[in-house]
Order: sequence, then C-alpha cells, then structure tokens
Amino acid sequence: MKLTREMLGGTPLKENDFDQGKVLFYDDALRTAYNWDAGVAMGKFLAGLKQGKILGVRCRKCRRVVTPPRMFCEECFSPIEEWVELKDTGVVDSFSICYVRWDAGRIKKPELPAIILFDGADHAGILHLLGEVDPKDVKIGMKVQAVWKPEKERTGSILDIKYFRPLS
Amino acid sequence: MALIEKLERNLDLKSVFMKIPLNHRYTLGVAGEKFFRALKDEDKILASYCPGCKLWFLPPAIFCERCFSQMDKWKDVGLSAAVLSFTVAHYDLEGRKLPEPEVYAFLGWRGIEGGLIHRLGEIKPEKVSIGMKVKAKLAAKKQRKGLITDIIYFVPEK
Amino acid sequence: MAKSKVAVIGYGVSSYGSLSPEVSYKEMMYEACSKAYQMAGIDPRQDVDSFVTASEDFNEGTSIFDEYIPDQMGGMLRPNQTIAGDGIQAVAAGVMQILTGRFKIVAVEAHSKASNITDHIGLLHFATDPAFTRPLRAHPYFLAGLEMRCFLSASRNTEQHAARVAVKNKNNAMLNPLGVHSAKIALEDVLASEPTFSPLKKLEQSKPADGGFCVVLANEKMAKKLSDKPVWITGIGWCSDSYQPERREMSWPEYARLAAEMAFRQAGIPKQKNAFRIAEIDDTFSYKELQHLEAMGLARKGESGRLLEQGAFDIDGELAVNPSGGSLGCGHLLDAGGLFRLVEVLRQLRGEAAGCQVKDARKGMAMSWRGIPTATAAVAVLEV
Amino acid sequence: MKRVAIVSAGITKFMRRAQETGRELSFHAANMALKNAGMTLADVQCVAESTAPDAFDGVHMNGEYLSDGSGGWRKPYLRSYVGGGSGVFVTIHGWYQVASGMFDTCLVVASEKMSSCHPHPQAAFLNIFDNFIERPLGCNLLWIFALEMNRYMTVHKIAHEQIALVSVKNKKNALDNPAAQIPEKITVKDVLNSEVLAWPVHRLDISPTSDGAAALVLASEDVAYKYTDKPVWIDGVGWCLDTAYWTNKDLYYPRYVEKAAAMAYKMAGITNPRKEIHVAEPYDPFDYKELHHMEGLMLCGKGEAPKLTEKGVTQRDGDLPTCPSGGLLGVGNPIAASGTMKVAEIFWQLREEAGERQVTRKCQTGLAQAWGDLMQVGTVVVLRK
Repeated sequence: MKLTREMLGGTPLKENDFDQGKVLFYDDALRTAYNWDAGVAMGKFLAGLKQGKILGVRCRKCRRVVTPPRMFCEECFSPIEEWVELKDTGVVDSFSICYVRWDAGRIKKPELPAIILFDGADHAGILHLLGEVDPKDVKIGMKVQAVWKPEKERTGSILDIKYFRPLS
Repeated sequence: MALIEKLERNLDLKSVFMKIPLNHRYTLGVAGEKFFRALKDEDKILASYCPGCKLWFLPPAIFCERCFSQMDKWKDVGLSAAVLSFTVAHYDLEGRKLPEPEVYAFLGWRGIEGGLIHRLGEIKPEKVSIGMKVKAKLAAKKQRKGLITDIIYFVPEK
Repeated sequence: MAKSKVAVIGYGVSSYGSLSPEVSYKEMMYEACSKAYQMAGIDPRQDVDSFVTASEDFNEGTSIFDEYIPDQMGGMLRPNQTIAGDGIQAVAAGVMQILTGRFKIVAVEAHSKASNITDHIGLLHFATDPAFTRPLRAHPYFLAGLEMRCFLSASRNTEQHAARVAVKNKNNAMLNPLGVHSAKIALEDVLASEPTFSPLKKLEQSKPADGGFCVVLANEKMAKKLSDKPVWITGIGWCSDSYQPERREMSWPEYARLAAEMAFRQAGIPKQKNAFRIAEIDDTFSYKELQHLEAMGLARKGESGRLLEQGAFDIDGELAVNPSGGSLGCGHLLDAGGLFRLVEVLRQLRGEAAGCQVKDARKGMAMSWRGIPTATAAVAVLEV
Repeated sequence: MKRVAIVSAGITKFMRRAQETGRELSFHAANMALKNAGMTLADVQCVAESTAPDAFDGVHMNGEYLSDGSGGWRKPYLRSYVGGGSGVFVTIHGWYQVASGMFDTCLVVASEKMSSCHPHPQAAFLNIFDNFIERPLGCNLLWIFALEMNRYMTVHKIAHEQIALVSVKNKKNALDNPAAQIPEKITVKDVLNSEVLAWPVHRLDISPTSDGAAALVLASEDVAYKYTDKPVWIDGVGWCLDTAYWTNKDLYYPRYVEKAAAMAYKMAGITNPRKEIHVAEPYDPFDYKELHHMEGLMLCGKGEAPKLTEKGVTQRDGDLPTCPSGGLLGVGNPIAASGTMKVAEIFWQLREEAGERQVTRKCQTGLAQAWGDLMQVGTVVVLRK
C-alpha cells in the first residue's frame, strides 16, 4: 500500500476561520487550581530559601550530596536524613538566551535560563535565571552566585533568589 | 512510616498554591459542526445512520463506535422527545446550593439509539415523570451560537 | 489465565487520611513502595524489572506526570511507564508484562493527593464532552442522579436499598484503620440526608481521601521463592463502554459485566454464585455497588437490594461486599481506588484484615470504576 | 512469549489545526489501519491507546474521551503514557498485550489535538516543570532543549551548521510524505538565519505543533498471516526512564536512550547496531535531537552523529538512512501520534511500500525511537521483516 494524500483524513483549519465564523467552537478553561503539600524535603528546602540558605541532602550509602533535597536516594533507595547547607555559589552547567515567553509570546530583553551546579554538591543543581550579565558574556563553566531578595520580601519560594550573577 | 525523617510540628507544614493557566478552544468536530449548524440555522436535531448496525444514533458522529462504519446519512428527528430518566439537581457547577432546584433529563427519540441530555424547564420537579413527552425550546435565532445551549431547555409538550 | 501464573508478593500503604499534609506526593509514593518491597523482601534497584504507575495529569496538577515517578519507586534508569487509568488497569499492564516471560518482578503504584485539588467538581466537569455536555454547565454529579433513577426504575431496587449500601459501608469502615469516612449511622440518617441529585443523597456520595498504594507482582517461580504467602492473580479484566453517556444503556453498567466476564473466564469461574467469599467493588455512589453486583453476576438482576437487606453482603454474610468500608467508608482515592480495593482483598486473603476480617477467605475479587463521566471498569480475581 | 507482528498501519494528515475532534482523528487513523489489514472492529481483541498531556486536548481523562474513535467500544481499552515517548511506547504496550498470550490482535492508536490549547499549545508545557521550584520561574519548553543543545554542542565542539543539516534533510524528506505538515526545501543558511528563539535554538531547528493521529494493527504469530503476507515483526522492545532531577545530571548524552536501546538490542539479538540496523527513525523534535539520539542508540560513537550526517550517511540513499519519513521536523509533531508515525514509517520501509520515500539500501531490520519528559524517556522498537 502506498500512502496518498487522498487516503488521509483530516480537515486543516486556519486560525482566522474562527473569527470569520466559518467554524463553530466552544471556549473553556480548566478551573481547578492546586495546593500541593510540600512535605518534608521540599518544605524544608523552601523554608531554607526564606532564610537565605540553599539546603541539600547527603546519602550516607552513596556519599553523594544533592539538591533539590529528597527524603530518599534515587540511586540506592535508602531513606535520607542528613541535611547539608550548601554555598550559594556554583557554576553554570548550561544556559540559553531566550526570546520567547512560556506562552510563546516574544520578548525584547532575553531571559537567561541556566542550570547552576552548586559548590559543595556532587554535580547537583537547580534551574534558575542569570542576571547582571551581558548575554554574550555568559559561558558554560562560569562561576556565579545567588542574588537574594531582601529578607523581609522572601516568602519561602524559589523566587527568593532573584537570579544568579557572575562571581567576579 | 518508611521515611526516616518526618515533620514534627504542624508549624512546619507548607503548601504551594498554583493555578494552571490554560485556555482551550474546542472545535465541535466534523459531526458536531453539522449537528450544531443544523440546530442553529434550521431548528433541526440531526441523528446519523450506521449502515453496518442499521441504527440511527444520537449524538451523531462520523463513525459508528460499534462497528466503525462511516456514517454519512443524516435525518432530522424533530424537537419532541420523551424523558427516559431525570434528576433534580440541588447544586450548581460551583458547588453552591441552587436557590431553585433544576431538573436534568436524559431524552430519547423513538427509533433512535442514544439521545440527548439537557435541562427541563417550565415544570416543577415533582411533576416530572419517566416517559413524559417534552419539546426543545430554542433560543431566539440571532442569539444562537451553534452550541447545545441553543436549546434553552426542554418543556412539557402540550 | 495462561499457563504461567502471576502473584502479588507484597503490598504497601502510605500515610493515609482525608488530608496528608505531612508528606509530598513523592514521599507518599516512597512510603508505599518501600513498605511493599520490604514485605516482598526485595531491593527495587536490583530486583524489580519494570515499574508501572496509574496516574492522570490533572489529578496531579502536572502535565506529563510520568516524569516524576521513577526516583521514589526505585526505578531510575529502568523501564517505567504510567497507565492513564485505574490501579487495577495498571496491575493488568504489570501482569501482561510478566506473562511475556521477559519480566520476573513488576512494581505497580497508584496514589491520591485528592486534597491538593482545589476544585474536584470543576475537574470532573473538565472530563465531560466539550460539545454536548460542558456548555450546560451543570454539576457533573447530575450524571449519577440520572443513572441512579434509571437503574432503580428498571430494577426492583429501591432508594432504601441504595441507602443501605451507605449504612453498611460506613459502619464496616469503623473497624478499618483506613476508615477515615466511617460513621456509625442508621438507615434513617442516610434517607434523611440532604438530596443532592435526586434520588441521590449526600451520604450516598463518597468523599475524597489521600493515600498511596504499591503492590509487587512476581512470576510463579519468583513468587514461590520469595513469598510464603503469595496471592495469585488468576483473572484480570477491564473494559470501557461508550464515552458518550447518551449512548450507554444507562440502567445497566455493561462495562462492569464485560470486565468481570473477562476476569472470570481467565480464572475459570463459570458461575459467580458462591465463587467468592469477599468482593471489594466500586461504591463511589451507593447505588453503584448494587448496579455493579448485578452486572458482574454476583446478584441476580434486580435482587441485589433485597439480598443486601437480608444481610447477604455483610462481613459475616454469604459474600462480604466491601468489608473494608469501600469508598463510602474509606474515601474516594481517584485512580488509586482500584489498588485500595485490591490491597483490601490481599489483606483478607492473607488474614491481615483485623477487625474487618472475613472468615475462611480464600478467593476474592476487586473491582474498580473510573468514576464520572467514564464507563470504564477493571476486575481482578485473587486466590490463595 | 508469543512473537508479535505489525500487520498494518494508518495515519491522518498532520496539520497545525484540525477541524476534527481527537476522537475523529483517531477514527481516521484506526480505520485506515483496519482497512489495510482487511479487518473489522470485531477482529480487534483489545486496544492500546496513547495521547500525551491532557493539557493539549483540554479534556481530563482524555483517554476515556478518545476511546470510541480508537475502536475501544466495549473492549479492553487501555491508555499508556510516557510523555513524548508515548508514540513508540504504545507500540511496546500493544506488544506486551499480545506477547503475553492474552490477546491475538491489538489495535494501537495514538492521537494528539494540540491546537485545542489556545491561543498557543506552547503554554501547556509550563506544567511539565517541577511544581515547587521550577514553574514559578515561568519556564518555557524551549529552555530545556536549548540547555541540552548548548551542552551537547559545547562538550563535542559541534557547530550549528552541522546540526542544521538534520533540519534540511528531514524537511526535504517530508516533501515526499503526503501526511506532512511542513515539508520544505531549505538550506543550512536558512536555519541559521531563522529567528533565534532560545539560543542556540532557532525557529527552523524545531518541529511544529500539530494535530494528527496514527495507528497500527498488531497480531500474534498465530494469526498474523491471516491479515498480511508481509508481517513486520517486533523483535526488540526497550524503554527506560531517567531521574526527574534533570538538573542533577549531564545533559550532553542521553543515557536513558542507551539503556532502552540496549534492552531492545538484547532482545533482538543485535550486537552491532551500526551494522545490523538498516534504517532508523530516531526522534527529532529538534534537529540536534536526531544526532543526540543516534548516539544514544549506539548507531555511532558519542559526538560522531554530526560527522555521519555531513557525509550523507543518513540520507535516503545513504548507508544508514534516518528519518526517511521526514521526521517530526518535516511531517509534524502531534506528540504521541508522531512516535507511532515513526513506527509506521519503518513498517512501510521494511515492506518496501514507502514509494518516493523508499530508502535505496536493502533493509531487513529497522528501528524507531522516541524521547520524552524532562530529558528522561527512551523508547525503542526494533522491527524485522
């Protein structure tokens, strides 16, 4: 059997078919929101951020320090209870210069998402944004440090860190 | 319980609230387009015919779910139907108690598989019964949007 | 089933309650899984060949939720999959994997963090058809009200019979540690409770609960090697009827009949009467238990209510139906409901059901329904 | 274990916006597959379905909604799901349903109606990120690809020009695919000059968002020849899910694809994939991903995929043709359906039914692979005629 266009189902539409009344449609939005339980590990991590601390955990069996914290080791499945305070410095493992918002809208001033591997952790880090840096100066391997919101504005959120800036 | 560390004070409980910022626009499909156009423009309720099962179906579709025959024969079944089941709803979609309960019914047409589900109007809940004859009351033509709500509700047939 | 057999060799239940703020979903999963592995005497990093989770994105509030399952199950860099279905359907996936002969041990997990969903009703509404149902903007339970009246009027069962289901299950749950919605109530209490979607009443609707469940499946050889109390899955079936409620036979849950027929055929059960001592079956709404009993042939058409009244389905009756208290007594666990029921049957067959223990239970069945607006059920037959 | 064959395949057009509902799209693909096998719905014993996030279609429990169009009416119908890897995984899912001996035939259906997420399906991807510490940043799906691509390019010192060749090849291959959404004759320069979305990712590095469906019919060795005299056997399956802590690992290499491939190769008795795989459909939602996945699939060494591409080895007339269908870059990317489309393409290639798309070399064994999640999922099937 050879595929031909005539065999194929599907009726392509154009976006303006809606506006021109050529196609009927129904608009709706998901109404529910979520209020997620942070539990032990994430609860403590977020509380740490409020205090300006980056917390990690250590698996005794694997001798690995990681963050974001978890109460179990994904390598050896042991429960974890040892907490480690990490420095708020690290290196850029990778980055992008992004001109598109999450909803596909365009932005003039690019965002600089990056993976930051924390000093003192074993190849473990988080996703965040870079700031106070010209996009063309960003390099993989660059040393960076967290820039925190003022203490009284912190809420126990990842946004308590404004961004990471180059460590000069 | 299997975790080596757990919270010890409810002061340490934390939860994170978030909305899912999504909007959706649903086409009504090829069958839906035909059905709702006919309702909107011609006051018709269309059923589709399966040549494999030799049955008429509501809601209509372009295929028969039972045998996968393509359905391309349509007919108007008319605005009059019978109540096959009904319920008296005391709550609305927001979970609020309705000031006046609403009646929803499963409506059938003679000789048609399936039916439609809609609201009943202009009748007290205690007067509704299974088997009762009802008729679709349509919105004014220029207010219709090509949705199931172009039928305002079904009312008892005189 | 086929020549080779599959057994459950361990189960685990996490923190459980109407709320569960003390643990995240990951910690809940870890609790359930690590306990199940402990009972099975295995190390997931070495011994489990494949991992299956039952989950739905919008129950979690996360798209592509399967991203977040491997770590806390011990499944990192291993075969993992989700089933967007009920827990018993996920068990079916695990059973089939083992029957291919390429997997010896499979872990199956499902959990509910229902308390984290701020608007269940809005979410169920979002599961209904965008063309024919949603624009009516009705509370989705109206579909249960329509179905209940259809069922009662087509059978000899009455509103009292349906109410008795709630009485039995809420009272049964009083003796179950998971009985978070248990209550010592009488028939009058249920009948007098507020009408919601008449003939449905408030106390006939199950309420949500949080909890995580894990079961460990093994092939025959491993089961005999690892467990001194293996429980054999001798039949498993599942089925979906039309998505469109208008096109279903509203008085009769054909999906339950077909799912049960498939499972019973595999288990070699020609006649359902007296085949089981215990059945944990869907009771999301009171009438559903009666409807499901009849569809699966555990009661004759139209007779489930009368049998219930006579005590046939009590813990010491001919067939104990939901001795755990079911969803009405222990809460509705979204798609973890099937694993909850399966675990309750396991407890019975292993003699670990404490206050709810049914005497001489050697064969049981678990059955789940995916709830409004679906017509999907799964059935498992379990034997020791 | 029963040996399992693919006996037919079906597909719809892939398009940015379909009038059809997801159920109607599923029907078209499933119906085509059944017709091609000379089967009716009554011959189908069970249905394996897949569709990726419900956030696109905008229906909670979307599998239930799609059941009738997938032929699931009153049948054992089951939806499996591993994110972007779903389209290949659902084939594996169908495989184990039949290989278990429980069923002789299985209809496999995958569909996606991304356009229901309005105005742009991209918005749905925010919700794939960690709810506690990533989503508040306003994450964009492009980020994770850009981070991975940057890492891959940096570690192996790969130039964008080398990567862009994949986009050029696949969009060109798609010119011969009647289902294709964006077939195009473009140059490396076009890719490099296209809008920078998330450096290093440019617009022409990326597959589009799409609506579409694809389907397969699987049959056990006992009945396969009833439906075709040219069955294509599923001789190897593998799948693997890596940690969700994606910021804790090095993105330059997809170790999860390697694990999945190793599992599939072991089952198929393949020891030298570069020699024993004759045609491949590695997953290509982005052009660099095809290269990344070829390396994970061990079709070449780490960092060597760009060189094979430059030499023309992966062209249709090359020694190891990749994405002869046109891939996601050319045919489109209705997520779950695109993976199943890849399996269907290998099925047609092995049966020598691919018409203008038929690769030059003789093919006995082919492979389809998909990727998914936060750089986590590898799903692989090895097919033989």
